[in-house]
Amino acid sequence: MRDVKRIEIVIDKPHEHEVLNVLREAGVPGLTVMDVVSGYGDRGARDGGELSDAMSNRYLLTTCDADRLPAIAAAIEPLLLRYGGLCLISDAQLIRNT
Amino acid sequence: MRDVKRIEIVIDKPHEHEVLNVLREAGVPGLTVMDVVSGYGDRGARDGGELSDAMSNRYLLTTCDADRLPAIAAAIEPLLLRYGGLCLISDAQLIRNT
Amino acid sequence: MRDVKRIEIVIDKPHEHEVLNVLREAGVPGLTVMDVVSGYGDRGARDGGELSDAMSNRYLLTTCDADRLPAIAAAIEPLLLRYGGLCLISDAQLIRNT
Amino acid sequence: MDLLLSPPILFFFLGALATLVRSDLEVPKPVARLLSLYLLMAIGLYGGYKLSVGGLTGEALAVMGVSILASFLMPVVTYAVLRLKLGNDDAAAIAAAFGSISAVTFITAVAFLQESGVEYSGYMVASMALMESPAIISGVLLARIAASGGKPDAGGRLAGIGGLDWRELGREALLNGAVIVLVGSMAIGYVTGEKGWAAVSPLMDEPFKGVLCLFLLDMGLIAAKRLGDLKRAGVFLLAFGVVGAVAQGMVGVAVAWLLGLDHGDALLLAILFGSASYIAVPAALRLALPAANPSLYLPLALAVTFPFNIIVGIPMYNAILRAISATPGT
Amino acid sequence: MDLLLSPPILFFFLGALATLVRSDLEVPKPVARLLSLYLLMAIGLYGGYKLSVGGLTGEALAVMGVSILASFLMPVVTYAVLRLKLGNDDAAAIAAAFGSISAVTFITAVAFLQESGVEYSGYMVASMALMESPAIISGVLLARIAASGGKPDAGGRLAGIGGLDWRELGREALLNGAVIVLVGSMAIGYVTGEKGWAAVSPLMDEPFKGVLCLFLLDMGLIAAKRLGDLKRAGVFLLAFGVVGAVAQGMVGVAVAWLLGLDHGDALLLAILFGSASYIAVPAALRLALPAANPSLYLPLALAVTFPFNIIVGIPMYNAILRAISATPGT
Amino acid sequence: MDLLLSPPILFFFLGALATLVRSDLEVPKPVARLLSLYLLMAIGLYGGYKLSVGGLTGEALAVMGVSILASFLMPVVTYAVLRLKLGNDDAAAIAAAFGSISAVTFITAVAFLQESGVEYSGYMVASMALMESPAIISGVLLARIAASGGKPDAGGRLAGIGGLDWRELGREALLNGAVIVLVGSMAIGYVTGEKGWAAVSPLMDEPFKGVLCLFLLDMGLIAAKRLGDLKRAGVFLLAFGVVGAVAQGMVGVAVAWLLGLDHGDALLLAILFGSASYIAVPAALRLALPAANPSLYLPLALAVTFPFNIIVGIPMYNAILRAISATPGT
Ligand SMILES: Nc1ncnc2c1ncn2[C@@H]1O[C@H](COP(=O)(O)O)[C@@H](O)[C@H]1O
Ligand SMILES: Nc1ncnc2c1ncn2[C@@H]1O[C@H](COP(=O)(O)O)[C@@H](O)[C@H]1O
Ligand SMILES: Nc1ncnc2c1ncn2[C@@H]1O[C@H](COP(=O)(O)O)[C@@H](O)[C@H]1O
Ligand code: NA
Ligand code: NA
Ligand code: NA
Repeated sequence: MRDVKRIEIVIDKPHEHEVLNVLREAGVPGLTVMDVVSGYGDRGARDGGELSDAMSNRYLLTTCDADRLPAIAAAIEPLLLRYGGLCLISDAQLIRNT
Repeated sequence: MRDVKRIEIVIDKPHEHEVLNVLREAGVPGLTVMDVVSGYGDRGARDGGELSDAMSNRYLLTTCDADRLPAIAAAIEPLLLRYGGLCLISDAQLIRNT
Repeated sequence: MRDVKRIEIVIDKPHEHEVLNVLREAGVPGLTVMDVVSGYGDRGARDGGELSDAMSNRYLLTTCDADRLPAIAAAIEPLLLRYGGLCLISDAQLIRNT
Repeated sequence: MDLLLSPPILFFFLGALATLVRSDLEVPKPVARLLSLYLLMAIGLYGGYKLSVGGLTGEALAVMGVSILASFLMPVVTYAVLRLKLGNDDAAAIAAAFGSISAVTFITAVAFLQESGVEYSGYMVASMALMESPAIISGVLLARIAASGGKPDAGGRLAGIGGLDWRELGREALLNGAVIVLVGSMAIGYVTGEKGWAAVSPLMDEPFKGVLCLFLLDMGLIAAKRLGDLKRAGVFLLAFGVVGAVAQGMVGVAVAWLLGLDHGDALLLAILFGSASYIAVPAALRLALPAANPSLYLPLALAVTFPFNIIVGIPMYNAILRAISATPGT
Repeated sequence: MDLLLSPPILFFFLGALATLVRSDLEVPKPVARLLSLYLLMAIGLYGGYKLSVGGLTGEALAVMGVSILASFLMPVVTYAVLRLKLGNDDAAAIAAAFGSISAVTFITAVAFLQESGVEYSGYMVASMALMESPAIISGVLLARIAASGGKPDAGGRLAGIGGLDWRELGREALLNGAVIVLVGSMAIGYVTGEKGWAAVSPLMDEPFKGVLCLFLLDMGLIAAKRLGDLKRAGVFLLAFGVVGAVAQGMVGVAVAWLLGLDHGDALLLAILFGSASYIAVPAALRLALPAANPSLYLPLALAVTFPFNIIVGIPMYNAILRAISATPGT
Repeated sequence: MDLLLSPPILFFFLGALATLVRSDLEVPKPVARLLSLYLLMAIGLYGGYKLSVGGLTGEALAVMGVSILASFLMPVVTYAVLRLKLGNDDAAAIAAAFGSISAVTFITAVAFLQESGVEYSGYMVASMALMESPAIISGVLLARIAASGGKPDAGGRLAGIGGLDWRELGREALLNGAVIVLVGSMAIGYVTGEKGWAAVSPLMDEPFKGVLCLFLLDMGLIAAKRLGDLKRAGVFLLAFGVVGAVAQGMVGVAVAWLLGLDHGDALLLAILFGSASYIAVPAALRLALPAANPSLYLPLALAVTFPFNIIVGIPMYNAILRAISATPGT
């Protein structure tokens, strides 16, 4: 077991691609994407993407070592400022095959 | 980055509406709803809602400031007592556009 | 509210069954299963299971009391070593009907 | 025997088999939802269309009236029986499920009739739609009245119904998705008549039996998964799933005989009376009777009564009705 | 009145009703996606097939050319009007949505024509496909130019378009899933012609109206859910959703008259001009105009203009075009 | 050339194109699952029905027997070849995938035959169903025996198979969802015969090619996404995906010639031998050979061999078989 930072992000699906790129470039070791049924925040309600992805969200879960967190947070923040969405960071312990 | 409380709730889908209302009234700043494929707890197994929502769950994720937690927990608790389900609260740091 | 350990696991869907068995035997009090749209880790990219479950993941969420954690972690670890996947453990507080 | 060897029933067996041998076969939830939506729309449109052709005759109104009444009153009797062994809420919930109907069982019976070349009336679909909700209201009232010990409440009104939110109960019983689609499709089929049916029948009529195969495959998968829940149900409940259902079905046979219904309509009435809801009613009861245990009423209707009806019930009622109509003097 | 009483429109009402009475009826997202994929493929294949039969006549090319032009130019006018009350990005986004088209509205109009036994040309489907994207580009350019204050930039090029990533904008406007499926299916229908259409028509032709019923049921559910968003939109925008749409539709009527189109084609052109996109354009605008508020342009097109068009617009343009063609001397 | 210009293949290209230009087009997972479920049921029911008409002739039994044998034995040869460059588990897994079959390739070949007006026998569908699983067992045994170094184990039994959980392996190979549906539908088609087929064919027969279009659109999207994985595969493996497949396909041609099969059946046999599984086998191998890397065997079968077969393989085997049968003296 190893201490890591747990990062979860909710972002508009149209911008998922950009966030994934940023995270990949920031070197997160892995990533899990899940669907969002609905949600709301400052910019109003989001749907489940019935007609198009225009108003739907994605949920991303990733981890990083504590010392990498500032760089990753700095990389994500501008995207959240531009597009809205949410990033939650918490402490966790990791069990992995590596 | 700001310290917040991360709140996640698993509730029977038929009662999702009530929990959403309670959270909204309690003034949570945003909310994300996700689908549950299956689960089990004290009240037995839940399915993915193939035939109807009668036996299926929903997953809700929200946040609040630490000082708002007691009020929100107090609002949710009676629903969990009546309907079953789960509420997990943890510490997190928030990056947001606000 | 009671302090518990929050355990989340990402595992290849073909091996979900084994992890569920291990967790059930380890006596976790409940469990929530969610779908994964996509992901990547050491063993490359995973898809959403469009054609078959061969390359798709599942997300499991469960809890346990702190004193049960070592036993549960020990039970899960060999599966992660053999099959890959991820297990994150964090601290949380539980509100429940029990 | 014909029915047992028809593709839909065989696909039900295939699905059940797949679950029992622990195959990874699954029908994704949205597909199951699409299939049941389709079946409800198709049967609703067809029923409405047939009603528009046949008209609201006296017989139609009589059958529809009796159906509403049966859905409301049968639960009173079954509740009394179930209370012998079960708690108040569980007895009321099961009574409600059995007083209501199973649309898929009805549809399987319709497919059976079509294969046998037997006609049925549009108002039987209307009867099905009308029977969905009254049993829910009846079940909730029974649970309430019993819980209050039968004593009239402060306002002097009937026991236990004092604080009842009728509006909310009505909403839960009447505005359930399945009810809306069925009633709405019937209304649309009725209003658009011949021309409307011609427009939609390439989707709603011809592929119908094929879709039923797909759906029953999934029903087999799901029903077999619920078999485990039945362990906790006990022998009394399992027996009720068959005997109670048949008792109600025989009431349907009797009513059909009294009303002088044609064979097809009579069979459908028996199936409506004798089937139990595992889609619409459970969804409504989670809200209307939250204290009742869904792990009892749902598996009972789904994994006992439903398979019994499509495998044994339909041919059985068919044989009984044939025997009755062959009796001289009727 | 005929259209209002056709099953697809009635299912739209049923869906809207279900949402308004807070029923739990829902069509799962993957099903909605399947249905719209089906409708786009079906109309694309049929249009391509008809085009392969009819050929690319001068009239076809003229209508297609005018359609592209209209999609590109109409937003300039509507943008100017919308700027009276709205910010730059929101005005540009709404102008783009209304300059583009709604495939479902077009398809509903096609179903209306089929029921009335009126023919239409394959190139109208091509015109629909061609009108999807230009409006997006037009809207983005308007927003850019206005934001730069109209001053030519460093490179001396047209104001505000200096830093524009044309490649990316083209991708977002042209490679949207809905555009790809529609254009691709048309190409496939064109290339495979008579034989191809014969192979796919049991899926793509006959069940078409039935599928439209299912999809409009869902559209009713979804559109009614978006009604709430409109509270924030204000009276000006609500009025634009109807008046602006009709103004554009009348431009279509005029163009059809000038080009001497047959009744069916003229009606479809009016509907293309007068409808607004709530699927392809919003999806593209989230990327191309991220600063515009989707909670304005999406509900407006979906919950105001779409219902207006399928309930009032189609029969209205139909009546107007009938009146015009009945006028002596035309 | 005919095949290339048929709608299903063109939709495959459209899907691949959409992925390559990074369009956001996607077919939701549950829809993909529904489509493949439908295709398996449809081909299974039809095959079973044809078998019920044609009967289990000596030829039928011979072809089915040879098919099982081929599925079991071909992996031994391909495993040996693959071991030249690959590790034990990966070689065994790829050998298993190529020994088994691709139902979608088979179905595309069936559609090709139908368009060409060429008949085929019901037992070819049975052969397909029978070929799915033996290769899995064969591959696992090869991996086991090789891993044990070929030395007989303690109990004196064949090397490496000592500790093998046959029951579990059988379950994984035989009870996979795709196998269950295919075999089950065939059985149902066989048992219900003419009457059963008449009941389901409006869903299972006529719309078949249209559904294949939808599914191949998605296959194009998915296969193109997997192209990236192939970078790591290396030239040897890419070459195997084509050359190995063709070699196996030619074995099929030879066997068909020896058995004197008709043109349609011969083509299907070649395609069965020459196609590789990317649905049923990978799902089973994740359990049966967890140490093998799915990112090798899955993309190879899906993104190399499958497109090769439907674009080049089918017309190629068709031409070869025509040439052979045109040769005097055969
Ligand atoms: N406090 C929150 N808790 C959980 N989810 C949130 C929260 N705030 C925002 N979200 C999610 O992020 C999406 C975008 O948020 P926003 O940009 O504030 O509109 C919302 O639709 C929610 O799904
Ligand atoms: N650091 C991580 N953060 C989030 N998810 C991860 C992480 N690492 C692995 N995963 C998930 O676990 C799956 C299997 O990981 P792996 O065994 O490393 O390939 C991946 O496909 C991801 O869905
Ligand atoms: N300890 C737990 N960990 C994760 N999920 C749980 C836990 N307990 C309950 N749940 C979820 O909450 C639902 C309702 O729980 P219960 O009311 O205990 O039956 C279950 O079906 C699970 O999805
Ligand atoms: Na009943
Ligand atoms: Na327009
Ligand atoms: Na093969």
